[in-house]
Amino acid sequence: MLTTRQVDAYHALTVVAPGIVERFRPGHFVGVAVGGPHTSMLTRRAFSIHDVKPDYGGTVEFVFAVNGPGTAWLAGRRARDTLDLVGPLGRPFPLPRDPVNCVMVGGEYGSAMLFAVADALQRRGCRVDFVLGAASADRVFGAMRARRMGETTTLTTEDGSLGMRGRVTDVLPGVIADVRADAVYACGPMEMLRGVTDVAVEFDIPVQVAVEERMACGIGVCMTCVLPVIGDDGVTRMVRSCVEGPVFRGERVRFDDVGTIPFDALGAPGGGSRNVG
Amino acid sequence: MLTTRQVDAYHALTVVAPGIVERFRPGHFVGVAVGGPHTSMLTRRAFSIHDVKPDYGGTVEFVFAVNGPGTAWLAGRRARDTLDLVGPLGRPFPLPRDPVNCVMVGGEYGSAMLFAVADALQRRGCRVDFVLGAASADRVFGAMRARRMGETTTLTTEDGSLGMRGRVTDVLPGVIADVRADAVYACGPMEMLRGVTDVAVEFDIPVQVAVEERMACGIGVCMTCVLPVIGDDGVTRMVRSCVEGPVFRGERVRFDDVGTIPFDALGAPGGGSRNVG
Amino acid sequence: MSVDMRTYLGHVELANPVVTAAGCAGSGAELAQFFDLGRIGALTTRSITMAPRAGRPTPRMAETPSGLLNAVGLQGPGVDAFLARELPWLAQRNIRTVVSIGGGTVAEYTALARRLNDAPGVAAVEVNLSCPNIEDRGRVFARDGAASAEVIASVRAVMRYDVPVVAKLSPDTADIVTVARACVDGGADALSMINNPLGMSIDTETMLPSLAAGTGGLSGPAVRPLAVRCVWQVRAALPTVPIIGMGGVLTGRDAFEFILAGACAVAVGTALFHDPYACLRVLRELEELVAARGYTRLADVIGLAHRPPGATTRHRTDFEESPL
Amino acid sequence: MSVDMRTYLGHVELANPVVTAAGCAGSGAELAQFFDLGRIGALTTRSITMAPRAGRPTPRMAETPSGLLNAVGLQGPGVDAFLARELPWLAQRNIRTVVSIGGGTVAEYTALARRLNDAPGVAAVEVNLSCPNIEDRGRVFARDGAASAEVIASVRAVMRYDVPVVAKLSPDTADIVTVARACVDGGADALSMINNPLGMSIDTETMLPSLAAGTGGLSGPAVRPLAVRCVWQVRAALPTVPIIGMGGVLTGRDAFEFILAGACAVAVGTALFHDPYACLRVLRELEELVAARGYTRLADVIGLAHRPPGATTRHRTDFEESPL
Ligand SMILES: Cc1cc2nc3c(=O)[nH]c(=O)nc-3n(C[C@H](O)[C@H](O)[C@H](O)COP(=O)(O)OP(=O)(O)OC[C@H]3O[C@@H](n4cnc5c(N)ncnc54)[C@H](O)[C@@H]3O)c2cc1C
Ligand SMILES: Cc1cc2nc3c(=O)[nH]c(=O)nc-3n(C[C@H](O)[C@H](O)[C@H](O)COP(=O)(O)OP(=O)(O)OC[C@H]3O[C@@H](n4cnc5c(N)ncnc54)[C@H](O)[C@@H]3O)c2cc1C
Ligand SMILES: Cc1cc2nc3c(=O)[nH]c(=O)nc-3n(C[C@H](O)[C@H](O)[C@H](O)COP(=O)(O)O)c2cc1C
Ligand SMILES: Cc1cc2nc3c(=O)[nH]c(=O)nc-3n(C[C@H](O)[C@H](O)[C@H](O)COP(=O)(O)O)c2cc1C
Ligand code: FES
Ligand code: FES
Repeated sequence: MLTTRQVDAYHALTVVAPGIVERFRPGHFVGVAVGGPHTSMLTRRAFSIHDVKPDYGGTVEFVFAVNGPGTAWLAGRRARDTLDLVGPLGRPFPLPRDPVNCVMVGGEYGSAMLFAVADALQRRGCRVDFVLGAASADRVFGAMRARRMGETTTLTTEDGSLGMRGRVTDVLPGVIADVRADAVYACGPMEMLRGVTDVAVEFDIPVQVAVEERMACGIGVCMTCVLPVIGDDGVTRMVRSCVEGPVFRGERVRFDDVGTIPFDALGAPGGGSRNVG
Repeated sequence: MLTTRQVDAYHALTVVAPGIVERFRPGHFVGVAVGGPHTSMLTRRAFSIHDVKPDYGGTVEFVFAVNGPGTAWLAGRRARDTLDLVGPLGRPFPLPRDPVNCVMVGGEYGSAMLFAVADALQRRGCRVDFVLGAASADRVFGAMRARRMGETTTLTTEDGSLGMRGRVTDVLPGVIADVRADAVYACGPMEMLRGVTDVAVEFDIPVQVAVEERMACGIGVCMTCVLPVIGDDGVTRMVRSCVEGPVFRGERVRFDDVGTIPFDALGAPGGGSRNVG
Repeated sequence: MSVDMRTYLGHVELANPVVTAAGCAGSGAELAQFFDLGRIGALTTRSITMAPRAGRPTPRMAETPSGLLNAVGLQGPGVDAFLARELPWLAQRNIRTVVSIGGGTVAEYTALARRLNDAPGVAAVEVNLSCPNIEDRGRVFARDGAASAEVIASVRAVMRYDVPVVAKLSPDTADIVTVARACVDGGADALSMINNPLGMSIDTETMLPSLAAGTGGLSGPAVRPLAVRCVWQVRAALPTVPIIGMGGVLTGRDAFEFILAGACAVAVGTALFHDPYACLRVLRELEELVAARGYTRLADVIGLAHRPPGATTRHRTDFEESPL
Repeated sequence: MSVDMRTYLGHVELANPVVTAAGCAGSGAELAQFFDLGRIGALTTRSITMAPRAGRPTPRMAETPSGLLNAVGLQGPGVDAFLARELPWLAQRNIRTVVSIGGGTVAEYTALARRLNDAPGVAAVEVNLSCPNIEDRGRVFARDGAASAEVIASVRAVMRYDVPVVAKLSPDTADIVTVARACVDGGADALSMINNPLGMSIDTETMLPSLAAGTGGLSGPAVRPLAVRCVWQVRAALPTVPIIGMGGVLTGRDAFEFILAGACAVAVGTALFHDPYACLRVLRELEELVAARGYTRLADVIGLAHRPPGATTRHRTDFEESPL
């Protein structure tokens, strides 16, 4: 590991990981082992890649909030400690071929992964505008960077401590209309993604969301990270957010049914059989 | 924690622990938590106290060999890390009232605890001689200090890389005879303690041994650290080495029967009942 | 905000729900050097047997990931010495004492219960059913509802009416609810779970079992998910029976897990080996957690995790306190 | 010194004893991105069911101390899609495949076995007995010897003679040996253990179960002592029956523990979630440990911990190698 820094409510860790940088595309995440040798914490923690840099053969930066014992342990790491990463994982954001207008919507630490996307979009000649929100000012991540990169940047906080009081979905329709957006990219809490998707659907523009589900493996083998997504054939399947996501077309995700098995999903229980395995 | 140092095959950790120093008497040990928060290692590791100093309100030093995951973790600690200690634990060495001649016999890291005993003995006017042994030169602990403190110091190694080739029990009879020893104090592997006891019994002088048994608690509540010891009433009981020991009169310990329940021990199985608990 | 932590094992009131687990608190005197035993809900003794027992050979313990294997084999002084020395010591200090008993036959359990009947200072009797039944090829009583119920019924029959009989169950059975129900039908006033499931580890250096006894009981946080599940299942099936939950409680959070699953008291065992003060720390942490969620009585959170997911939790602060 | 790591499930030879655990290796294609699946002993599929299954709602996983709770609910594409896509993919690559099957009735297991009969590339069939028996109030087959044996006998009866039938057992039973013996009497060629014991955890923030399904299966190092004990007990009772050991294997040392207890093959499950390369690492570490102890054949260390404590271990290097 290289450096650690604290950004408002968040911690940022930069790790030398050339193998990951080589294959990185915006939207990827990493699986980070926590707790050190002989830890009682078995599963890797998933973090979106915030930034990659060419230094030291290639470094990866991720940003996180302390949430439980694993992230608390990570927050205690010091410069020059080593960290065990697997990645890059997940399906990255699809990028448009044409130079279109894109709105980047980020909630809480979800903003962190959007800058690499915005960068790639700008290199393709896209216009990029930001809408970032959080509960309070110290939880809005990347406002400065957004202001530097975006044509416009709109901030919201629920307590009004920064930008507009409210949620990103309160201001998003205005931004989409103002900038004549062609597409929306969003990352943040599920509730926000649902709202953002609704707005985009209303404007009839495509929306790409990066979702967050509890993951035990991150590589597609454990089947714990599923959510109901409608396929090209119109059939809802419980798909793995780690390998078939975390990026999905927003309107394909059945946000209302997350945490359930919709009755019309492929293989939904009919006979009522129930299994341990 | 204050400082760490490496002494030949051993690591030594010095920890600020005024509460332990206050009550310390030679022969005491400490229970050290290993692995940090959320470790999978539940039990404390037992280490004899090598030294206490008045610095910083009171420091405790213990010496250890890397043996498994817990000691490996300890060996990785750095200056200014903190350590979680419970102590002082165990029954210390009884000291003679009169200024008698004492031979201190130490095997491997077992020597470490003897210097505090020797110090206390010397302050009572006792003559102290050392016999220290180990498999090889780098595993003999405290030879220099023994040379400084003891009237004589005899070293043995099994590979002959330091002192006499052989075991402490090979040279002990000679030393006892030479110095007209009145008592023996010993700490080291069980096999050595058995041999030392045999020698002392032959010379008909008292021998105090500090034993080592696997301990889950160190405070007398788990009953895992027992060994067969003959009581004043002549009855063998399975006694706890953590609170009734680790120091015992050598001739009371049934070394040949360690790891068994002697048929004549109090409560030895007769009816053949067997329990999980 | 302080929380009313009182709880009940049948008619016996405990000042708070934190007790020691059987066999993990020595005779009491060892822990008393670290804290005042009067401040915990109760002390549970090791399982007392009729005759003195030397227990199993060493090594008796091995560490496993987040767990501990032990094969102590109920080493203890026997009931006579217990009644002569250990129980009076506890009684003199007004330490609420749950006496655990273990036997190899129904008759032995019954005889033990009889011996305890006149002894002062027995708050409850916990029947350790994880003992091998000598009359049934050493099959552990707790495996099986009928064998467990027979022991409980006999103990209940001889025990004074005002001393609750607690059946201590093991997860090593096909269906914990069946065994629990059999025990309650047999007269158990309360249930305690879980005793150690049987485990084993092998020393890959010597290429032999780590424990002299081969197998041993597994305790510690590793078994907590099994224990919480057992408490949950039994609470769902028998909602009115008091349950003492145990297995891997290290913190107040862990204790709270058992309370939410339906336990009215929580025992601390292996944690004492690491932290002699564990009981008081767990109690303090538990009280803080309950208070932080807006409750003023422990009784109001017992089994709360059984409410349907959508249901709102009733915060007792919303109501007038009724005098109990 | 290289070690002959070959091992046998009945008449089926595996190049080495390290296999993946059912339900922990996806369809194979996911892991194939990390290493060549042809280098492990075998890949075990998730439990295949007749119909496609969407599984259980999320959250499906929760971490516990040194363990993992999961309630996936056998999500999978159903046997038709499995035979049409997943099995051929594996067969084309010559990956030794153990197909796990799960059902709610004896008839369903039997129908699955029939479907697998003509499929090429089935090295063995593993019968996941930890499924609820719809015809017996949802009681899990594996709890009970008779129910397990009935499933095994039916599967054995329809399955091609040269495909071994492996019965996968659960520790959630009163006596694993009784169930194991019943399965062998019913025709099982090998046994595999352990499937996940049932566990639970409660989220003390929401004060509700962590898993949407309430309870879930516990895996990882926390259960290893239970698993080693099961393997040990079954090996002692049925020394000639091949056993696939599993439960919490993270390293070669852990795998060696199972081999010494009597397993002839070892499955890696939860460890794959942490380290996609775990199988090859475990294999390498295991080979090194066996070699370091002076053995040249894995076969010579299987069950070695059952020798009496005093007995000297026979190092195969002391003997002339006999051509196998
Ligand atoms: C694709 C993806 C990208 C993510 N990116 C970020 C990021 O950039 N910054 C950030 O702060 N967080 C991110 N998260 C959430 C992050 O993984 C969790 O905060 C973290 O795992 C919590 O670990 P813990 O030990 O602190 O908490 P605990 O609650 O103790 O974790 C216990 C278990 O639950 C899992 N878990 C708990 N919360 C979550 C969650 N929200 N999502 C997934 N698994 C969870 C953990 O992985 C672990 O296995 C991301 C999650 C996913 C799935
Ligand atoms: C009273 C006493 C004093 C000791 N003093 C010292 C000392 O001064 N220096 C030193 O190097 N070692 C000493 N030991 C031994 C030391 O406790 C073990 O080396 C250490 O516990 C090994 O831990 P581990 O995690 O490295 O090994 P592991 O083998 O992984 O330990 C696993 C478990 O077994 C126990 N254990 C393993 N070996 C021993 C052992 N030999 N004695 C007791 N418990 C053991 C551990 O405590 C732990 O619970 C002493 C032991 C006792 C009982
Ligand atoms: C060393 C040790 C000794 C035990 N002795 C007994 C006993 O005598 N009687 C009994 O019913 N349970 C006994 N148990 C089981 C505990 O009371 C408790 O049920 C179990 O260990 C789970 O709790 P824990 O994980 O907090 O230790 C013992 C456990 C340990 C670790
Ligand atoms: C996420 C997950 C899914 C599983 N699915 C199955 C399954 O489909 N069929 C089965 O027999 N066992 C299943 N198991 C059990 C494993 O095959 C294995 O028996 C158990 O997890 C113990 O091994 P481990 O600790 O190495 O994971 C599953 C386990 C996990 C963790
Ligand atoms: S996290 Fe394991 S399949 Fe997605
Ligand atoms: S180590 Fe627990 S009683 Fe001695």
